[in-house]
Amino acid sequence: MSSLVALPILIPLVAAALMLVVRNLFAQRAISFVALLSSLATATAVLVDVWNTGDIAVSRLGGWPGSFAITLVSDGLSSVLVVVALVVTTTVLLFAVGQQTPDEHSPYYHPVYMALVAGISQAFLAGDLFNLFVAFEVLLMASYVLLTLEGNRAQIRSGTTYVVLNIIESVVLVMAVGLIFAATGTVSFAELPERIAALPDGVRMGLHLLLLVAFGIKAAVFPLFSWLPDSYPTAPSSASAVFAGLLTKVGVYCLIRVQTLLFPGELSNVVMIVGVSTMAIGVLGAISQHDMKRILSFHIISQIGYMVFGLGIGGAVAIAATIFYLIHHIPVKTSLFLVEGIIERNTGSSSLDDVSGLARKSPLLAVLFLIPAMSLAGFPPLSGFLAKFALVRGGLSAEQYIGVGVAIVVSLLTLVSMVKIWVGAFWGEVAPTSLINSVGVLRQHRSMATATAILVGFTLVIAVAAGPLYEFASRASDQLLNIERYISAVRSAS
Amino acid sequence: MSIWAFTLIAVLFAVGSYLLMERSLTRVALGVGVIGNGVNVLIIASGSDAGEAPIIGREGVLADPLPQALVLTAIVIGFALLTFLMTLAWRNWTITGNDEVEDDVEDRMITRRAEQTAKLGDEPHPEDVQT
Amino acid sequence: MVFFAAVVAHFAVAVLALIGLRRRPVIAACAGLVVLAGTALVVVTQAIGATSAPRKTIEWLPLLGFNFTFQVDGFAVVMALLVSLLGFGVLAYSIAYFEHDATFTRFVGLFMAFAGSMTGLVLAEDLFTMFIFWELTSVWSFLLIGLHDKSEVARRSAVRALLTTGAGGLCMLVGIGLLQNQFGTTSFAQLREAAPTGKMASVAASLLLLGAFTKSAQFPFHFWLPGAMAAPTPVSAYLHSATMVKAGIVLLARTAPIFGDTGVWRWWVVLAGVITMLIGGWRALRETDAKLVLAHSTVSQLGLLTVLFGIGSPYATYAGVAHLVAHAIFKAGLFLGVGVIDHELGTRDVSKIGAARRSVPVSVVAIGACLLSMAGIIPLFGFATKEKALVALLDAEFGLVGSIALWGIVAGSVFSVAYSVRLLHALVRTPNDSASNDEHHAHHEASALVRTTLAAPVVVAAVVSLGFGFAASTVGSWLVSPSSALDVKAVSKLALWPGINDALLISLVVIAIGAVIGWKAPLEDNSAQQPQGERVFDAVYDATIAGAKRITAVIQPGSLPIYVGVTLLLVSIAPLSATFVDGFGSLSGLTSGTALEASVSIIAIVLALGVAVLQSRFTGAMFLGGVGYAIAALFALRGAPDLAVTQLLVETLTIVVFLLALRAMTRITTRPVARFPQITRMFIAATVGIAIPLLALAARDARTAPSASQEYFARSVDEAGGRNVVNVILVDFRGFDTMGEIVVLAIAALGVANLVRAAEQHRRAAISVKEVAGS
Amino acid sequence: MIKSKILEELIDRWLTKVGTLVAIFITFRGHNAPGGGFAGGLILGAVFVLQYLAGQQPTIRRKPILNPERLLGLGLLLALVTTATPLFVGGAPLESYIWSITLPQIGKVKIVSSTFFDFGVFFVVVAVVLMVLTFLGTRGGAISHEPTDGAG
Repeated sequence: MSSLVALPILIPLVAAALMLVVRNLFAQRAISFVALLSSLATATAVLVDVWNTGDIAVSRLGGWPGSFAITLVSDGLSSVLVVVALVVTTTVLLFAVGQQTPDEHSPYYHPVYMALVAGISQAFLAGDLFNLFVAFEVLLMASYVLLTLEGNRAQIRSGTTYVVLNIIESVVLVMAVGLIFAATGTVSFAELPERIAALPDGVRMGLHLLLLVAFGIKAAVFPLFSWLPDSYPTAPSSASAVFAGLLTKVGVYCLIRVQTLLFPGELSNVVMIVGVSTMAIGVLGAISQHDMKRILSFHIISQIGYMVFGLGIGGAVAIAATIFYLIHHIPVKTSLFLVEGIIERNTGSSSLDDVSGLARKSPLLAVLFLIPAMSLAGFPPLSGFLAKFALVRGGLSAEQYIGVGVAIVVSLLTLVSMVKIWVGAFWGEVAPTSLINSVGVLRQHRSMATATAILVGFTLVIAVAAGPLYEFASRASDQLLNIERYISAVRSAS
Repeated sequence: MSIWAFTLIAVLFAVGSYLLMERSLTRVALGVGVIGNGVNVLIIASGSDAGEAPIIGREGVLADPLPQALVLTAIVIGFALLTFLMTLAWRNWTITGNDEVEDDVEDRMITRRAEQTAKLGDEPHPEDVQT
Repeated sequence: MVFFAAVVAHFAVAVLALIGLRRRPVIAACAGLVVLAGTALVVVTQAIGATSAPRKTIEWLPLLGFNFTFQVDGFAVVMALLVSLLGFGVLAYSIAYFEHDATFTRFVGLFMAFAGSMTGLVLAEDLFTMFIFWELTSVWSFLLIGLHDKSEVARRSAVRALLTTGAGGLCMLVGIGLLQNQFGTTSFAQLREAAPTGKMASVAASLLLLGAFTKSAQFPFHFWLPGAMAAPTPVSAYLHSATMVKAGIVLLARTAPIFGDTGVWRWWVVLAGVITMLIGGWRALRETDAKLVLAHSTVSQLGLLTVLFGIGSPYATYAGVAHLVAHAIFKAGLFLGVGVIDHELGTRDVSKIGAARRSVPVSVVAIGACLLSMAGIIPLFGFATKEKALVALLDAEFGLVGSIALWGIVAGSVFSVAYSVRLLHALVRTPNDSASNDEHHAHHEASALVRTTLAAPVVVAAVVSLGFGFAASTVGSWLVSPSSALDVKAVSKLALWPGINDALLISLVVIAIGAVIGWKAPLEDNSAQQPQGERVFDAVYDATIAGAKRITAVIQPGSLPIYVGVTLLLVSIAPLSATFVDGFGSLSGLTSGTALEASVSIIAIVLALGVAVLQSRFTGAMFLGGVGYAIAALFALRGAPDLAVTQLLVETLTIVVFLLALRAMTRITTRPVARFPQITRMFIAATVGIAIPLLALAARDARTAPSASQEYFARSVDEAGGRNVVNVILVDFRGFDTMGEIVVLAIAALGVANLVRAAEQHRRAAISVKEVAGS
Repeated sequence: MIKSKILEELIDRWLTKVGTLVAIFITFRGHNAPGGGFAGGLILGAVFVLQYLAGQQPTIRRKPILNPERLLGLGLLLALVTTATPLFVGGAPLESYIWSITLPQIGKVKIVSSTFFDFGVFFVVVAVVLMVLTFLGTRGGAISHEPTDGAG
C-alpha cells in the first residue's frame, strides 16, 4: 500500500505538466478527469487498507530511512481526508466544466487546478514539517492564480488581500519551521515529538504559538480570519467552492497535527478560547451580511470555530467528533457554494436584494440548497446534526459549559442566517431581474446540477453511514493520540 | 548567533513588517522581499554555526547543510511569491491607475450601516429587518 | 417492523408527491390517504390483543448511542391514531380546499413528510429518537406555514415559528446530551429506572422543558402559534391543533414520570401552563378573526394539558390523555369548520360569520357542537374530560403548586367557556352587512362534491365529540391502557354523569360566569395590534442583527493594512510570551562575530532602512536588491556557497521583475490617507523586530539534539553519489521539497501569464466597445 | 531598451554561448561542487534577461524559444518522471540509482539518476524566466504604456 500513498500527489502533478504541453481544451478536460479519478482510486485503496488493517501507511521518498527522509504518512485522518478532498475536487471540476467560463477563459485553469489538488493531498500526507510548508506553498500559489483567474477589478482587489495575508502566513510558517529546526535539529514529524518535549517551556511555547498563528491564518480563526470573507466571494464560484470546502480545512488539519502530535495537549485552553470566539464572531458576521456568498463565507469561519473548539477540548471523544465534523463539513460547505454558483450563473447576482422566488422556479435547486443548509444548521437527521451533537457531548463531558452554551447560540444564529438566505432567495415573488432564462434553471446547466447533486448525495451518505464512519473517526482519533505508534510506523517503514 | 546577525534579523523584520502595513502594493512587495531575506538569515543564523561549505572532502568543520537546503527552497519560493505579487500590483495599476489596496466595499457598507443604526437610536435599517 | 415501514411509507409518498407526481397532486394525495388509513389500521390491529408493547431498535451511530428506538405502547397507539386519523380527515378535506391552488403539490409532499415525522415522534421510546422527529416536524411546519410564500406575513410567521421551536430544540439537545453523558441512555424506561436527581437532573429537566414549551407554545413562547395561522387552514387544523403542538405535550407526558419529583419540574410546568392558559384565554376573547380565536384557544388548552401531564399525578395523567383526545377532535373540527366558512364567505371575521348559517347550515351546527365540547358542556366529550381534570386536581396533594394549578385551571375554564360562547354568539347572530357576502358568493360557486368533502370532516368531528360524550365510560376504559403506559397507577374512568360533587359545582359556576362573559364580549372589539410576544421576538431579532453588524463593523473593517497589523501583532506576541517564560538568559549566547560579518551586516541594515524610508519605487527595488546582495555575501562568509550563488542570481531576477512591473507605474509611491496611525505601525514593526530574533536566540540555545544532517553526511557519497551535500539534499534526500518548489515556481509563472492575458483581454474588450461606440 | 550595436553583437556572439556553456557546466557539477540545476537555470535565465534588455528575443543558437509554457511542462515532466519511475520497478518515489559505465577514452563515469531530476529543475527555472520576460516583459509592456483600461 505504501507505494500508492504518493500517487494522489504525483498523478495530478503529471497531469498538470502534461497539460502545459497539450493545450487543447478537450484534451485538458479529459486529462483532468482521468487524473482526478485515478488519484481517487489510489487514495481509496489506501483508505480501505488503512481502515481494514488499522495500520499507518508510510511512503519514504527516495527510499531513505524514515528518520531523516521526507515521508508521506497516511494514517486514518490523512487517508480519509485525501479521499474526501478528491471527491470534492472531482465534483467541483465537473461543475467548472459545466460552467465553462473558467477553463475556456484561461488555458491555465486545468494545470493550476491540478496543482491545487496535488498541494492539498500533499498537505494532508506530509510527514515532515518543511515538506508541509512546501505543500502549503503549492496549494497557496495555485489558489492565488485561481482566485484571480479572470483578473478583473474585484478579483484583483480581493486577491490582493488574500495573497498578502497568506504570504504573511507563509513567512510565519517557514520561520516557525526554521526555528523548530534550530531548536531540535530535525523537521521530521516522527522525530519531533520527543525532541520538542525536551525543550524548555518558554521556547516550546513560543514555537507552538508561532505554528498556531501560521495555521490559524490558514484555518481562518479569530482574530486572523479577516482575509477570508473579503476574498472568497469574488472568486469564480468553482474556485471559491473548493477554497471554502477544503483550504481552510487544511489549516484545521494542521492544527490537529500540532495539537496531537507535535505539542500534544499543550495550550489547549488557548485553542479552546480561540475556537469559541471564532464560532461566535463568524456567525455574527454571517447574520450581518446581505450577500449569499458573504454569508456563506462567514459561516466557514464560524464552523471552523466548532472544530477548533473540539480540538481544544482534546481527548479521544472530542477529537473523534472534530474529525467527523471536518469530514462532514467539507462536502456540505462546498455544495452550498455550488448551489450559490448556480444561482449566480442564472441571476447574475448573489445579493439577496436581487434574487427571490427560486423555490418556485426550481424546486430541485431549493432541495439542493435546503439539505446542506439544514445540515450546516445542525438539523437532524443530517450529518451536521451528528457532528454538532457529538461535539456538544464532548464539551459536556469535559464540563466546558460556556463553550457548549456558545455553540448552541451559534447554532441558532446559523439557522437564522440560513433561513435568511432561504426566505430571501427561495421564497417570495420571482424577482423580475432574476433568471435570465425562465425555463428550468437546472436543465440549462446539467453538469453543474449533477455535480451539486453528487455532493449533496455525498453529504447524505455521510449521514446514513454515520455509524461506520464515526467508528473510523474514533479509530483515527485514537491513532492521533497514540504518538508512539506514529513514530514507530514512520521509523520502521520499509 | 552573532550580535550582528541578531541586529540584522531585527532590522529586516521590523522594516519588513512596517512595509507590509502600507497601502501601496509595491511597498508591500518590498516588505515581503525584506522580511523574506530576514527569514533566510534567521534560519541560517539560528540553524547552524558558521563553517566550511558542506562539501565532503573539504577541510575543517563543515556547516550544517540542511538549513542551507531549506533556505535555498525558501529563496526560490520567495521569488515566486514576489513575482506574482508584483504582477498583481501591475495589473492593479492597469485597472485603477494606482497600486493601492482599496478597502472592501461590502465591509465598508456594513460599517456605515452600523454607524447609521447607532445614530438613529437603535432603529434598525430597513434592509436589516427580517423578511 | 411494520410501524417503521408505515413511517417510511409516509416519506415515500412525500418524495413521490414532490418529485414524481408534481403534475398530479390529487393522485399523490390519494396515495397519502391510503398510507394514513393503512397506518391507522396497522396501529389498531397491532394494539388489539397485544400483550406487550412491541419494541424495535435500529442502530445508527451505536458508538455514541445514537439509535432509533420505537415502542408501541398504549399512549403511542392513541397518539398514532390521532395523527393518522386526523391526518386522513385533513388531507381529504384539503383536496377540496386546494382545488385551484398551485401549491397543492408542495402541500401534499410536506404534509405527508410531516405526518410521517409525527408518527415517528409519537412512537419513539427514546429521547434521541424523539428529538430527530421533533426537529423534522419543525422544518416541515416552517415550510408549511410559509406555503404561500409570496405573503410577507406567512414568511415572517414561518421564521418566527422555526426560530422559536429551533431554539427550544437546541436547549433540548443539550438536555439530552447531559442525560446521555450522565446515564449512558436516553430511553424513557431506563431513565425512569435511573431516577435522576440532583443539580444535573434539574438542569437537564429544565432544558427539556424549554423544548416542550417552545413546541407547545407555552408562555413565554406562546406567540408563534397564533402567528402561524398565516398558513392555509388544513395546515393550521393539523399542525396547530392535533399534532405538532402536541409534540411538547408528548414529551411532557413521557418525561414527567422521570423528572416529576426533581423539585423544579412541577413549578415550571404549573406556572407556565397556568399563565399560558390565562393569556391564551384572554386573547381568544378579544380577537376578531375566528381562526385567531381558535389559535389562542389552542394555546390556552395546551396550557391545561401542560399542567395535567406535567404535574405528575396519576389521575391528572389520565385526565390529560382524555382531554388530549377530546381537544384534538373538537379543535380539528373547529379549524376545518372555520375553513368551510372562510371558503364560503371569504371572511373569518367573527362579526360576519353569522351569515354562514344560511349557506352551510350543517357545518355551522357541527361547529356549534364542537364549541360546546370545548366549553365543556354536558353531554359532549369535553365535559367529561374537563370534569376529570378538575377531580384529578382536587385530589392531588402538591401543596401550594397544586392549589395554583387547580385555581389556574378553574380560571382558565372560565375563559374557555367564555370564548366558546362568544363564537357561538357570533354564529347565531345575524350580521348586518350581508350584501358584500352575496357579492363574494357570486364568483365562488363551489361544486356540491367540494362542499360535501369540506363539510364531512367537520361533521365527523362533531359526531365523534357527541358520541364519545354519551359513551364516555366506554371511551374511558379505552384510555386506561394509554395512560397506564405513562404511569402504571394512572388507572381511572370517565363518566358522562359523575354525580354531584365538588368538581361539578365548580363547573356549574364556571359555566355560568363564562357564559355571561362570553355572550357579552364584544365581537367587533378591535384592538388590532401586534401581540406582545411577536413584538418582543422581532425586537430581539432586530437587536441581534444590529448588534452583530456593529461588532462586525469593528472586527471586519475591510482594510488590508489593519488585517496585516493585527496578524503581525499576534506573530510578535508568541515569541515575546516565550521570552517572558524563560527569561532573557539566552542573550548571553550572542557572540561578537567577525569584522567582515559586521561590515556586511551594517551595509544590509542601512540598505534595508533605506527601503523603508525612500518613497521612490525604483530606488526601493534597487535597495532591496542591495540588501539581497549583502546577504548573499553573508551566506558566502558562513560557508554556504550554493546559497550565496542562488541568492545572488535570484536577487538579480527579482530586480528585473520589479523593473518590468514598475514600468507602468509612477516613480514615487503616493501616500494615501491612512486609517492606520503611523505610530501604531512603528510600534508593531518594532515589536516584531525585537521579538523574532529573541525567539531565534532562545531556540538556538535550546538545541541539545544533533542535526539530522549527520545522516546526510554519512550517506551522501556512497549511497547518493554526490559530495556537495546541499545539492544531494536538494535533488535526493529532500528532492520532494524541490519538486514542490519547482511546481510553485511554475504556477507563479502561469499566474503571471494569466494576469497579463487577462489584461490583454480586457484591453481588447475595451477597445472593441470604443469602436462600437465610435461607429 | 538599450540600443547599441556593439552590445548587441557582444551579447549575441559571446554572452549567449558562454552563458549557456557555463549554465550547463554548473548544472552538471552541482552534485559534487557548488552549483546544480537551480544555479544553472538561473545563469541561463540571466543570459536571457540580458538579451531581453538588449531588445532581443531570447534565443539559444539563434533559435527563439517561442513557447516557454511547453518548456515549463517538459521540465516538470522530466522531474516528475524521475520521481515516479522507481515506483514502477518496485522502489520508492524519487529513489536514486547509480550506474557506473565505462566509456571509451573518458573512462569510468558514474551516472546518478537524480541528475535527471536536476535537469528538470534546470528547464523549469529557464522556462519560468522566459515566461516572465515574455508576459510581464514583452506583452505586459505593450499594455503598461497606455492609460488605464477601465475594464473589469
